[in-house]
Amino acid sequence: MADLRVNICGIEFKNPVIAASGTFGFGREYSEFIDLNRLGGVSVKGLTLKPRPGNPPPRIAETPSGILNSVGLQNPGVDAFIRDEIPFLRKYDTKIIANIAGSTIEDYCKMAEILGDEDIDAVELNVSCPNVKAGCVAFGNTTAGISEITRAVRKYCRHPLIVKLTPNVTDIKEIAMAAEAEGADALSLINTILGMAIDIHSRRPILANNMGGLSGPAVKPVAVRMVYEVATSVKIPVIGMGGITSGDDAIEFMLAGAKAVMVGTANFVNPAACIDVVQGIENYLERYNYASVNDIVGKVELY
Amino acid sequence: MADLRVNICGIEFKNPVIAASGTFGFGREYSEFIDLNRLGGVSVKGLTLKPRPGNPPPRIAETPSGILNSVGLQNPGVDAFIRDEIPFLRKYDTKIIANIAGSTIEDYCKMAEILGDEDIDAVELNVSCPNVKAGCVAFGNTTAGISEITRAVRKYCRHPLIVKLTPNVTDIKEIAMAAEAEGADALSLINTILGMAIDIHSRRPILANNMGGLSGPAVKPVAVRMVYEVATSVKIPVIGMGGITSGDDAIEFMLAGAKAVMVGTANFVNPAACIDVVQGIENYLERYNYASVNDIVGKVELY
Amino acid sequence: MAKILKEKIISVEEIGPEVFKMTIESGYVSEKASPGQFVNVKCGDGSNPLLRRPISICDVDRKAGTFDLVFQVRGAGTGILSTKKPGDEIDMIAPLGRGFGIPEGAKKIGVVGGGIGIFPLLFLLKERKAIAAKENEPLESIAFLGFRNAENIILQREFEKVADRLLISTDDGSEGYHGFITDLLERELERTKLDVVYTCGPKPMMKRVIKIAAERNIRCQVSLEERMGCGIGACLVCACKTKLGDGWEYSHVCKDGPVFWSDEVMLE
Amino acid sequence: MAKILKEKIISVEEIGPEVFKMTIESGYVSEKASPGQFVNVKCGDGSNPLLRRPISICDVDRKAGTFDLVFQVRGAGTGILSTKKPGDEIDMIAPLGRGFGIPEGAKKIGVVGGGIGIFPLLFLLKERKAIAAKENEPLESIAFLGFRNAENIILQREFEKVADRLLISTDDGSEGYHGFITDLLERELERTKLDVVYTCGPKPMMKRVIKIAAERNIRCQVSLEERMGCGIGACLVCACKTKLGDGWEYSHVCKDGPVFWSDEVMLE
Ligand SMILES: Cc1cc2nc3c(=O)[nH]c(=O)nc-3n(C[C@H](O)[C@H](O)[C@H](O)COP(=O)(O)OP(=O)(O)OC[C@H]3O[C@@H](n4cnc5c(N)ncnc54)[C@H](O)[C@@H]3O)c2cc1C
Ligand SMILES: Cc1cc2nc3c(=O)[nH]c(=O)nc-3n(C[C@H](O)[C@H](O)[C@H](O)COP(=O)(O)OP(=O)(O)OC[C@H]3O[C@@H](n4cnc5c(N)ncnc54)[C@H](O)[C@@H]3O)c2cc1C
Ligand SMILES: Cc1cc2nc3c(=O)[nH]c(=O)nc-3n(C[C@H](O)[C@H](O)[C@H](O)COP(=O)(O)O)c2cc1C
Ligand SMILES: Cc1cc2nc3c(=O)[nH]c(=O)nc-3n(C[C@H](O)[C@H](O)[C@H](O)COP(=O)(O)O)c2cc1C
Ligand code: FES
Ligand code: FES
Repeated sequence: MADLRVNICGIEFKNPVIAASGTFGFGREYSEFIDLNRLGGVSVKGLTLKPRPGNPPPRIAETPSGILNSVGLQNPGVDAFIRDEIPFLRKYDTKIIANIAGSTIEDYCKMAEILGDEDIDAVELNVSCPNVKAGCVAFGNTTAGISEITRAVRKYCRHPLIVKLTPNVTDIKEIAMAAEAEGADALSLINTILGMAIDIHSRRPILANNMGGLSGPAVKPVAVRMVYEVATSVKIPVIGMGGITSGDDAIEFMLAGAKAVMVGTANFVNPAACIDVVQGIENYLERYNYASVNDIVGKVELY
Repeated sequence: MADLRVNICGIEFKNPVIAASGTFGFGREYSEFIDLNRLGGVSVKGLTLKPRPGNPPPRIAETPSGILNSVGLQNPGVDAFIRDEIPFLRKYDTKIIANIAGSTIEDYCKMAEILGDEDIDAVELNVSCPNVKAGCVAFGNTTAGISEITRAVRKYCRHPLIVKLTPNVTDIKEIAMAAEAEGADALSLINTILGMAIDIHSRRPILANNMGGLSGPAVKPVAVRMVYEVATSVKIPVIGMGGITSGDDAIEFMLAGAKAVMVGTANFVNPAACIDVVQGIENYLERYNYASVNDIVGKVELY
Repeated sequence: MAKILKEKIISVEEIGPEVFKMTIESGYVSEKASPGQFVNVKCGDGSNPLLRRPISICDVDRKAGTFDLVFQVRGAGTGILSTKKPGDEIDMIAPLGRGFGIPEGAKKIGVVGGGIGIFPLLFLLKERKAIAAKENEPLESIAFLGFRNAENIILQREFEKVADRLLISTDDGSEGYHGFITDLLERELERTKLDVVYTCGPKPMMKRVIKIAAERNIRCQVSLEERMGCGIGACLVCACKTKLGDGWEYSHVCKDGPVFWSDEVMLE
Repeated sequence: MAKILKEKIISVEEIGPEVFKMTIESGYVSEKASPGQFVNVKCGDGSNPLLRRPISICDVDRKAGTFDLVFQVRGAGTGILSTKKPGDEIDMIAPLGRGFGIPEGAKKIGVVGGGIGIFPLLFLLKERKAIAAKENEPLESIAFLGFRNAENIILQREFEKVADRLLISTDDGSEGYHGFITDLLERELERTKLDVVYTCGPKPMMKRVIKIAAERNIRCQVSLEERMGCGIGACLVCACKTKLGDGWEYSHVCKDGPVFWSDEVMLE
C-alpha cells in the first residue's frame, strides 16, 4: 500500500485530504456519516474574534456545476471555538486547522495570539472571503495588502501559518510570492470566485447579499491553473482546492503541484466525499505503482 | 410582439443576440443550420494582420459544464477576411463585427485602418485572448495597457469601437472605465477565464498549449457579476456573454445591465442556439408584457 | 440518525398537474422517520444539478417498509426526479430535520396547508391518528387545505382518511370555499377550539395562520423552506431568524427545523 | 448536408467488453451517409457532459432506414450513451465529415483497423461491395483487424460477410496471428497486390500502415480522431497538420476529414 503521509511545514498529515473551511462546520455533523479519524485534517468554519450572525438568506444559489454562497462567516467566535470545538475535534486523530478572518489586521493578530496556546495544528489566514463587506478580501487582492497582513500575523502566530489566496486577482503568482516573502509557511487556494445569479422572474439576485462566491466543479480548471502557477512560483508547500469531488480530481491538483488538497462543496452532495477522495488517491497510486503520494506532486509534464 | 431592436453606439441590431467571436467562424458553417438573417449580429473569428496557423492540437478540453480552448487565433488574416468573408456575410441582413487581435499596438492600429473603408458595422478589440503568447491579453489586464491600446486604435478606427474585456483581472470596473475614458464606444465581456486541465493518466496537460480559456455555462455566474459591475460603472453600452445557452440566460445578463448578448460555446452543442436565445427572449418579454427589450436592461433590483 | 441511502423506487405517478407521487422502498426511513422530516435527494448523476433537493416525507407505510414523496416539478432537479422509473435506485440522505412536536394534552389539532405545503401534514395526521388509536386517546383533527383551483386539488382522499374533517378552499372558487384557506380557519375557530395548529405553505399564508393562532392563544408550529446546501447543519446556508432574548440569531432550517414553534421563529 | 436530428433508438446491445452497438432509426442518415462519415451525439441532458461526442457510422441499412453506431465506453459521454434504451430519443448532428474516397480503378482494396478504429471500415466494405455488385464490377477486399485479445474481438461475423477475406491478429496471440496487424499486412502484400489501403485505429498503427503502403506505392487513406468542439468546421479546435507546398497548414478533422489521403496529412 502506498504511503499517503504528507508533511506540510512540519505538520504530518496522515493523508493529503483536508476538509475545506466553511463546508464542514467543526466536523460534528459529518462525524455522523464518516469516521473523522480517516481525514488528513479539518479546516474549520472561518472564525472571527466575536461571534458573527452572517448574511441574510438566501445564502446559496445553484449554478451550472457549481454553487454561489454568501454565508458571510456566520460563526460562534474564536472563544467558543476554543471552548466547545477543539475538545470535540481533538478526540479524533486528525489535524485541526483554524481558519481565521477579520475586518482589521488587529483582529487577525489578536486571533492568532489567542490561538497561540491552543491545541491546534495550524492557522489558515482567510484573506479571501468575498462575502463580508469590510476587510478580508481587501487584504488578499493586492501584493501590498497580503504582505502587510502576513507580516503582521506572522509575528503573533505561533502555529504554522497557511495563507489562503483569493482567485479574484490578475496575477496570483505575485500575491503568492508576497505571502511567502513575509513568512507564510504554506499557501492554500483557491477560495471562491466572486459571482452573481439573478432570478429572472422576481428580477432580483438570488442571494440576499446580491453577490456570492462560486465553488464546486465549475471552478476546477481555474483552480488547477492557479495551483500550477503558484506551485511553480514559490518554495513553500501549496494546498490545492476548488471543485474536487473525486480522487481523480485530487490527483489532478497534486500533479499540478499541490502537496495536499481540500474538499469543500463536494461534501454537501456526498457527506463521504473526503473519504472517497482518500480512497481514490490510494487506488491511483496503486495502479501506477507509486510508493508515496509525494512522488506525484508537481509531476505534470508540460508540452 | 415585443420590439427586439437595440441600438448600440449607433448600430441598430434587429435583436440583441450576436454570435460570439471564435465560436461561429465567419458564419458559413452555421448558415447550413440556421437563417443568419435572424441574428442580431455576428462577431467573426478573431482576425490578425497576417494569417495565423494557431496552436497545436489538442485545442479543446471538456470541464464540468464548460470547455477550455487554446485555438490561438487560427485565422486567414484580415485581407482574406475582407476579400472572402465580408461579401458572404453581407448577403445576410445581420450586423458584422470584426474581432481583431495582435501582438503589438501597431498591428491593431493597422488592422483598424485597413478595415476603415470596409463594409462592416463595428470593430471589436480583442485584448483578452489568453491563448497567444505575445501581446493580446497583456494589453487587457492593466488599466495602463487598456488605456494605451484603446487610445491608439481609436485614432485609426472609423467604425464604432467595441473593447472586449478579459475576466482575468482583480477589478474589471477599473479596466472598463479606462477603456471608456479613451473612447471605446461599447464594451463586451467576458472573454475566457484562464484555466488548465491535466490528463491524470498521461500526466500531461490535455491542451498542447498547456493552458486555455474557460467558457460555457460554468462561467456564467462570474460573467453576470462582471457585467453587473461594469454596466453600473460606465455609461457606454455593455454587451454581455459567458455561458449563455438559453433565452433565460440572456435575460439574466440583460437584467444585470447588458444591452445585447453574445452566444459562444452554446453554438457547439446546439447550432441553433442563437435562434433559440432570440426566441426565448421574445417569450420572456411577452410573458411579462414588456413592449421593448430595452425595458429590461439593467433592471435587476438589488437587495 | 440520518444515513446516506440508496433505495429502490417502487412507483412514480402523476397525481396532479406536474405533481408526482413517488413511493420508495426503505426499511430505514419507514422505521425512523417522524412527521415533518425530509429527505435530501440526489436528482441526477454528475454535477448538474449539483446539489441535492429537499423533499418532505409525505406518507409512511411502516408495515410495508415504504414511504412516499410528493413533489411538484419546479426546475431541473424535480424535473429529472419525475422521469425516474420503478426499479430505479434513488440516492438520498434521510431522514433529516426536526419534525412536528406535540404539546402536552393536545387533543384537538388543526393543520393548515397551501399548495405544495400540504405534503408533510398528511404524514403528521396519519401518525397522530395511529398513536391516538394505539394509546386509546381521544383525538380530533381538522385539515384546512388551500389550492389554486379545482384542477390542482390533490391527495383529497388521503387526507379524508386521516382527518376527522377536511375543509378545502380554492383561490378561484372552482371547488370548496372561494378564497383564502385562512378565512376558513378563522371561521372555524369561531365555533371550534383547537389546541394546536400546524401549518406549511406559502409564507403569507403561514404568517396569517400564526397571527390567527396567536390571537386565540393557540400553540402553532410552522414548517419552513429555505435554499439548502448540505442539509445536515454544516454549511449554514439555510438560515432563518429565531428569537434570542430581546434579539435574534440565525438558526438553520435543515437542522433546527424545518419545523419551528411560531413564537420562536421570525418570519420576514 | 448535415442536420440536427432527433431520432429513435431501436436497440442497444453490448457486443464486447464495454463495447455497445446502437441501432438508430433515421431515414435521413441512412439515405445520406457515406462510409467514413460520423455523427455528433448529445449524450446527456443539460450541461455535463457539455459537448457532443463524435462517433463513426459503422453500418447502414438503407432499406430499413436505420444505421448503427458502435462505441466503447471511455468516459462520461459514452457511459451515458450506453444506458440508453430502445425507444429513447437521441439528439445528433449528422452525417458529418468527408468520408473515404475511391481512386480510379481500385479493384483490390484492403482495410486495416485496430481496436475501436474498425467501425467505419465495416460500412466502407459493405458499401464498396454493394456498389461493385450493382455496377457489375470486380472487387476484391481483405480486412485486417487487430485486437488486444480474443475476448475483445467484435463484429467478426459482420466483417466476414462484407470482406472476401478477414485476417485477425491479437496482441497476446489468444486468437489469430500473434502480433501486430501491420505484420500481417506486410506478409500479405508479399503475395497480394492491393490498389488502395484504408486504415483507422491507433496512431502508431496508422503510421506503420502509411509507411508500408508508401513503400509499395499503394494509395492509402487514414481516418483520424481529434478532440472536437462544434463538429462542423466552425470552431477550429480539431486541427491536424496537412501539407501545403513545402510547408504545412492546419486542416480540421471534422470538416476536411476525418478521412485524409496519407500523402496529404502529417501524422505526429
Ligand atoms: C424542508 C423542505 C421540504 C420540502 N418539501 C417539498 C415537498 O415535499 N414537495 C415539493 O414539491 N417541494 C418541496 N420542497 C421544495 C423543493 O425542495 C424545491 O421545489 C426543489 O428544491 C426545486 O428544485 P428544482 O431543481 O426542481 O428547481 P430549481 O429552481 O432549478 O432549483 C434551484 C435551486 O434552488 C433550490 N430551491 C428552489 N426552490 C426551492 C424551495 N422552494 N425551497 C428550497 N430550495 C429551493 C433548489 O434546491 C436548488 O438548489 C421542500 C423544500 C424544503 C426546504
Ligand atoms: C471522427 C471520430 C469518430 C469516432 N468514432 C468512434 C466510434 O465509432 N466508436 C468509438 O467508440 N469511438 C469513436 N470515436 C472516439 C469517441 O469520440 C470518444 O471515445 C468519445 O468522445 C469519448 O467520450 P467520453 O465522454 O466517453 O470520454 P471522455 O474522456 O470523458 O471525454 C472527454 C472529452 O474528450 C473527447 N475525447 C475523448 N476521447 C476522444 C477521442 N478518442 N477522440 C476524440 N475526442 C475524444 C470527448 O469527445 C470529450 O470532449 C471517434 C472520434 C472521432 C473524432
Ligand atoms: C458554504 C461555503 C462556506 C465557505 N466558508 C469559508 C470560510 O469560512 N473560510 C474560508 O477560508 N473558505 C470558505 N469557503 C471556501 C472553501 O473553503 C473553498 O475554498 C471553496 O469552496 C473552493 O473549494 P470547493 O470547490 O471544493 O468548494 C466556503 C465555501 C462554501 C461553499
Ligand atoms: C473555441 C473558442 C474560440 C474563441 N475565439 C475567440 C476569438 O477569436 N476572439 C475573441 O474575442 N473571443 C474568442 N472566444 C471567446 C468567446 O467569444 C467568448 O468571449 C467566450 O467563449 C465566453 O462566451 P461563451 O461562454 O458563450 O462561450 C473564443 C471562445 C471559444 C470557445
Ligand atoms: S443546508 Fe447546510 S446548514 Fe442547512
Ligand atoms: S470541431 Fe469545430 S472545427 Fe472541427
